[in-house]
Amino acid sequence: MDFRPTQDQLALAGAVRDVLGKHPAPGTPGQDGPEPGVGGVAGALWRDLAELGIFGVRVPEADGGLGLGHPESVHVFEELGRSLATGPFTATALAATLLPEYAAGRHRVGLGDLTGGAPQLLEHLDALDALLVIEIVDGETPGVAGHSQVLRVEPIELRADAVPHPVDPRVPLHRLRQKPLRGEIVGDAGTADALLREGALLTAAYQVGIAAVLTERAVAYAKQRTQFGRAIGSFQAVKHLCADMFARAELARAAVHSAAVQLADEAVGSDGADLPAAAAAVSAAKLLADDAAVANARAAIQVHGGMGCTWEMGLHFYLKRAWALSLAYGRAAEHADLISESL
Amino acid sequence: MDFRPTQDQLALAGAVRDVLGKHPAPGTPGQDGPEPGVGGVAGALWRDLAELGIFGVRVPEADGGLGLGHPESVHVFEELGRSLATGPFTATALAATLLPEYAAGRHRVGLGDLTGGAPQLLEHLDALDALLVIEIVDGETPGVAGHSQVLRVEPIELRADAVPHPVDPRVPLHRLRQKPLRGEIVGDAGTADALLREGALLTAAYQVGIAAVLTERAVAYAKQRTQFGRAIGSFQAVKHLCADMFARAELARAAVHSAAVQLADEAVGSDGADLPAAAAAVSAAKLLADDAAVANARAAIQVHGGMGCTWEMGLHFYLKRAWALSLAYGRAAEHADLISESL
Amino acid sequence: MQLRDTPAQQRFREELRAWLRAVLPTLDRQPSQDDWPARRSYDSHWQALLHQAGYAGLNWPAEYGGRGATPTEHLIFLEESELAGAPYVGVNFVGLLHAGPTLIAEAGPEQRERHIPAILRGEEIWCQGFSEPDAGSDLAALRTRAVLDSDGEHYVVNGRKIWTSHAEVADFCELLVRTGPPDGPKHQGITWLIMPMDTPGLTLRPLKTAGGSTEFSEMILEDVRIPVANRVGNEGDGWRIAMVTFAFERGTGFVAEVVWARRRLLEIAALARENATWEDSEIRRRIARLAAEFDALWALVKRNVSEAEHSADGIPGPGSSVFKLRFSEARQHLDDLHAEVRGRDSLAFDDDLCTYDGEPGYERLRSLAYTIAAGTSQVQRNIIGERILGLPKEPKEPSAASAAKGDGR
Amino acid sequence: MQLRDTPAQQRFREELRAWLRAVLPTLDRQPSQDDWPARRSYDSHWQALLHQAGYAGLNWPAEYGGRGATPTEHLIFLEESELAGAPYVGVNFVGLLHAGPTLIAEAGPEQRERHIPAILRGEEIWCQGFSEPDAGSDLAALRTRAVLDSDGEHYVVNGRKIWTSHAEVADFCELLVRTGPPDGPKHQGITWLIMPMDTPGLTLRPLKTAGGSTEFSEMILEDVRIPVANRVGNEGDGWRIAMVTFAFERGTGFVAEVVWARRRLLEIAALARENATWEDSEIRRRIARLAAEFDALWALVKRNVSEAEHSADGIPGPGSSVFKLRFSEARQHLDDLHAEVRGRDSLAFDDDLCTYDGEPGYERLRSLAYTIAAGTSQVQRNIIGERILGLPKEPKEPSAASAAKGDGR
Repeated sequence: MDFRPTQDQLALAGAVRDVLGKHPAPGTPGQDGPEPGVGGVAGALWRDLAELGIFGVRVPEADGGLGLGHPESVHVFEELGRSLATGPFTATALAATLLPEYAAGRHRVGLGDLTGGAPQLLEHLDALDALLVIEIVDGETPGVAGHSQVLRVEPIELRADAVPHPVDPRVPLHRLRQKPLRGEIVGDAGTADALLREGALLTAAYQVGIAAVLTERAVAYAKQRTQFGRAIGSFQAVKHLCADMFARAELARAAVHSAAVQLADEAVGSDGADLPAAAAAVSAAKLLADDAAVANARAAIQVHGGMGCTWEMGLHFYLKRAWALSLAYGRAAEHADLISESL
Repeated sequence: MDFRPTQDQLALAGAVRDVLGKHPAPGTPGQDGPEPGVGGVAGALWRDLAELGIFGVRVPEADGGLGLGHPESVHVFEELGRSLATGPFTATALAATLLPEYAAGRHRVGLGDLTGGAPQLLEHLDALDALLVIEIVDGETPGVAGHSQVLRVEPIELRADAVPHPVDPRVPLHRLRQKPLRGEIVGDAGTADALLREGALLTAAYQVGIAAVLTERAVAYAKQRTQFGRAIGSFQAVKHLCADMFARAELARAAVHSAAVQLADEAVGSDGADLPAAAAAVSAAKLLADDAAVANARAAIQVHGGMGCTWEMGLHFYLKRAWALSLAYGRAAEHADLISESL
Repeated sequence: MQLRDTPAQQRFREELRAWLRAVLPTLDRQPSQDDWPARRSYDSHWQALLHQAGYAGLNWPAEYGGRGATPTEHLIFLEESELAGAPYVGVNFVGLLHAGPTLIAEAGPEQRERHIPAILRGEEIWCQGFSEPDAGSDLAALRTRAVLDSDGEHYVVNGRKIWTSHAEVADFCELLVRTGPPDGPKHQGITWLIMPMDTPGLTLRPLKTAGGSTEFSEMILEDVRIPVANRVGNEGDGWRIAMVTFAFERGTGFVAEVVWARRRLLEIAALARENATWEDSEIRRRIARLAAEFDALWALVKRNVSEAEHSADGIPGPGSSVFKLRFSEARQHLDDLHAEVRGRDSLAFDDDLCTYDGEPGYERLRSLAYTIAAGTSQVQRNIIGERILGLPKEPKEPSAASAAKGDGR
Repeated sequence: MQLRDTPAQQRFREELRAWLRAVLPTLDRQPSQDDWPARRSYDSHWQALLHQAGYAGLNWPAEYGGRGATPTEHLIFLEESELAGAPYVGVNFVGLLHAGPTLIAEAGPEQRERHIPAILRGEEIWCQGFSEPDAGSDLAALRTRAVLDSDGEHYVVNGRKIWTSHAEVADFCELLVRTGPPDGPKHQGITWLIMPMDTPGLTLRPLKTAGGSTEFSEMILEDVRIPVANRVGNEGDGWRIAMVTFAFERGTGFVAEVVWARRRLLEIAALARENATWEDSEIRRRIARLAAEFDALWALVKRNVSEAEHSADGIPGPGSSVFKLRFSEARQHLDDLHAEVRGRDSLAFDDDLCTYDGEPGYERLRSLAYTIAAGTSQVQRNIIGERILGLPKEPKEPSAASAAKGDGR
């Protein structure tokens, strides 16, 4: 056992962080606030990340990927979360595990999960080159009907309405009008489950990035801001808010790393690997990471006081993204239900 | 509208407090800790309280009661909670509303609710002169079977085993072995509901007393105890624990008073009275009061630090009683379900 | 201990209901969030209607044009107005809830004459110039300097104010300035001035909130000349005068919101039944627990009002900190719960509802400020701990001459 | 980043499992809660077995009779022992986890020779004399006085110690005393002494806990004479020496408990399925959320252990405060949840289970101390805030010469 990140993992994360540092997102320190609607996919950032190979982290080298695993993926996605980068990163990386042609990041791939009854909102639709859709098979085909499958759909053929005002102004949303969809079947129920599971893991890693960077921002502000003749971070009420933020981020990260390792062990069929346990670990990670991101965004705003509620301080961008991601790849309650099945 | 307690209500509460002050319960300030098992019904205290008329608060004067209402009852029961008095106070007061012969407090009456599936534990059984039991009517009697009714049972005829180690050592418990029970039918389903509703209200009032007195004890300790050269109550971490305790007790008391007034208005059929609303108010009161008592007991222990966990400091007696009362006359989840039906 | 109206209160309530029923249908649709001139016009119209009907300055003394209503009547007014869906106080907030009461208590006869009737008729809009970038929770640390000009008739004011609501449409500003030395005792040396908003040297910079609206402004004051005649009270007495104002704000600022929250909870329950999230006992009980919380908060309001009704000054005591603490947290839970019941619909603002009240996404973002504005939750806990429970204050920083009274934010 | 055993670790785990399978059935039933002589005898027997099998002092250096195992092997030992239901360290806790490591690090050769082998064999029981009635969170404020006798060969000690575990059966006590002036700098002037528990002048008063057991004692010291030869380290250096001990305690004290908590959670889930509370989605999800929390805590332990394995000193860093903070709260939630699932059964202690481990009512009461003992949750948050995040300390009370480092309890 050595649960520390490897030097290679840290180096990969560092490389991603360097690239992201060259394309700082609005609302992150030093950036002026954008107008609503600014965001979406930044072409230059996407190209630089593609060059690093982040969309093909888990794709075999022979297929043009980096040939690495889940533990490396979560390091990448924590960095994306730290910098609040927007774009269909998760879906494209998931698609590449299924269809290696996407490993190079030359296409932007979205993912829509139509298996629930919820209204379907698709992110970044206008910027997509391809869309994977997970749906329940209608009809009566034996052994398939009632199960889920993965379709590849041409985004341009979809009927969908742009949402005029998404809560997170940086990620464009479309509401799907059309069902059933036509497309090419690219995966069965097992593939669909694997995509959703890995999507939950990568989303959890992104949420950990949000939770961690907000801890740092809150701490920095608490050191610098004075009231009543003292740095506000010297007041226990503020100090303990920060301590709880740190604890949430640390615990969620440990859960994400543990889930990544367990899922990796399962994938390579190593000793003691156990898919139900790994799936429960992913659910635990998503549940804790969603909570860490949302709670830390609230706490960061509270530490910043009135300024925390302003557009220009940008903390709201983190909260809005954390809210949106909490509803992607399974909500906390759904993951709790999944965990309970494993007990 | 005048939501302040009246002078008469305050005087009644003061009289009860004076009597209780003459019979301080173990674990309350100034009292040495008792051995497990000490508690039960203190005869002298019971007689003094009976003399004040607290068992007949809501019984008409013509029937030997005080002829007052729910708002007076909750003042009395908050005082009982403050002093952590033990005895079948609630059940006897409930029985007196049904059978005025109990108004004078010459009998000790217990109450068992057998309508749920839970194992039946009866408090103070050995000290009881009578026992009311609420049960679901078996058989096929038209219009009655499947509904609840109230039986009066002779305690001495019951088969029940003494529980060797109740968690709250001050309140003896028996586990009922026998079912069905034989006794005299003294009330129908409506009576049963009314008893359970008023029982929840009085229990909530008792819990408010616990929550309030523990706030006072924690504050007193936080003022007197010094560490790091300061009274610990000057540290925000401790101060804010105390502030939250105070807020919980205040809010729960407001809920109890509001429920008492609404139930009183309903009982006298005054304008705007609304039984479902009053019932939901009682449920809200029980839910908030249970939380206030349990959370404040935990917080009081936390403020007292290591000493808070000792037998001799006696804070555990409050916590144990608060736990027990949380399971009496409906738990929080059951009351939440009742409230949800009113929404 | 009873909650029923007295016959007089019942009469008041019924007359008010009848008036609201008659007048509300005559109102236009609420203007959009950031159309400030339209909002001023809308709110002023409503205030004028209230004035005509005798409901303006409900709790103000009759001798100043108010109705001299009791705290309970005021509560009935707020409750019935909210239940009927009447407009909020809007841009008249500072005039009616802060500046007006302060002027009645502290201003000279000419100042009162000039402003009070105009505020009551909705003809004069006020804003507040208290907080500064470096004086938030620690308001007494404010540094906006006012120096008496050599003419002896004007203060020359320089500094920055922040969180000024409705500044774009305000006619006057209640301005706190430092007339004492910058390094003197901080609670002394503060002065309360009436600043006309058209005074040269004043620049407004809108401060956008997380919801994307411009509810607040920053005010930059550069050599702003304010007549000495506009001073309320004595030089250096501004802190005490401002505190009068705060007591009013804490008492009544949130009352209507409890009524709103209880109604919103019923909407959430209805939506949950509609979309079957109600089947989930966890959701259902969270709704129920919040219902219990808001009902208890409403009871707490009634107790506080009953106490105010029978107190000497009618001003709510520090007990309102308990209300503020619990309400602001419950309000945030309410908005989160609403989002949870709406599910993925909560990711888009509902443009059909996109006025400045009620759209659940905007409300959720707005509620972020509830645990911060008008005293953070941390400050409220300090107030409860120190003023109600008598716990000792924190030791002062040796170098700081001033009293530490809050947590600082 | 991987969690699998290395081949060597796997071998260690398998050998340990085999040994536990063989030896555990030979043990008697655990003695009852307050039968201290029986508990000493039971725990000493277990320690002797460990010693014979080469598992005593697992992580102690081999030159002092330990096994010199790595932190990961130590973790495996704790995990497998707990999974197999092996006895806890029991009355050997202070000797093995506090006093022993301190003696190895700081004592002289004769002191080591005298005590270390006896501790490892389970023949010598230690207790801890650190806390005092007025020195809890603020341990450095301790006031038990030690004055050098005129013979120059003994300290004469007077004072009161509190929270002393296993004092009734201990042979020695690690005692912190004040040798410096009472009003001097409080972290200086503290000395670490070995006190034989049969020294005249020592009175024990059992201190009953909320669960009714006598896990702790108060020690009253009246003119207790302790040889100067029993001093460990220099006079006045006791604070530093004691801090070495604490680092060990924070690191490993709770590891086995996480494994226990995860098993207990499965028992709760099984009970919930049996009594149908599982149908309630709220209960079911509370169980699931706690499972997530404990699994994450277990992952955090593994990360901390991995870091310790590759650090210079093998001592866990302040990161263990995160673990302590979250574990102690999760542990309390676990016991509450258990009571909720048990329903009214939770009102009675289960006499069939009434040993000192596992009975849910006792565990629930015992867990009250989790957020207090070994540094309250408030102190942990201070440690995280100040030592990890670098937030500034609170200002000192002007009159207090000493550093404020905790919240005080």
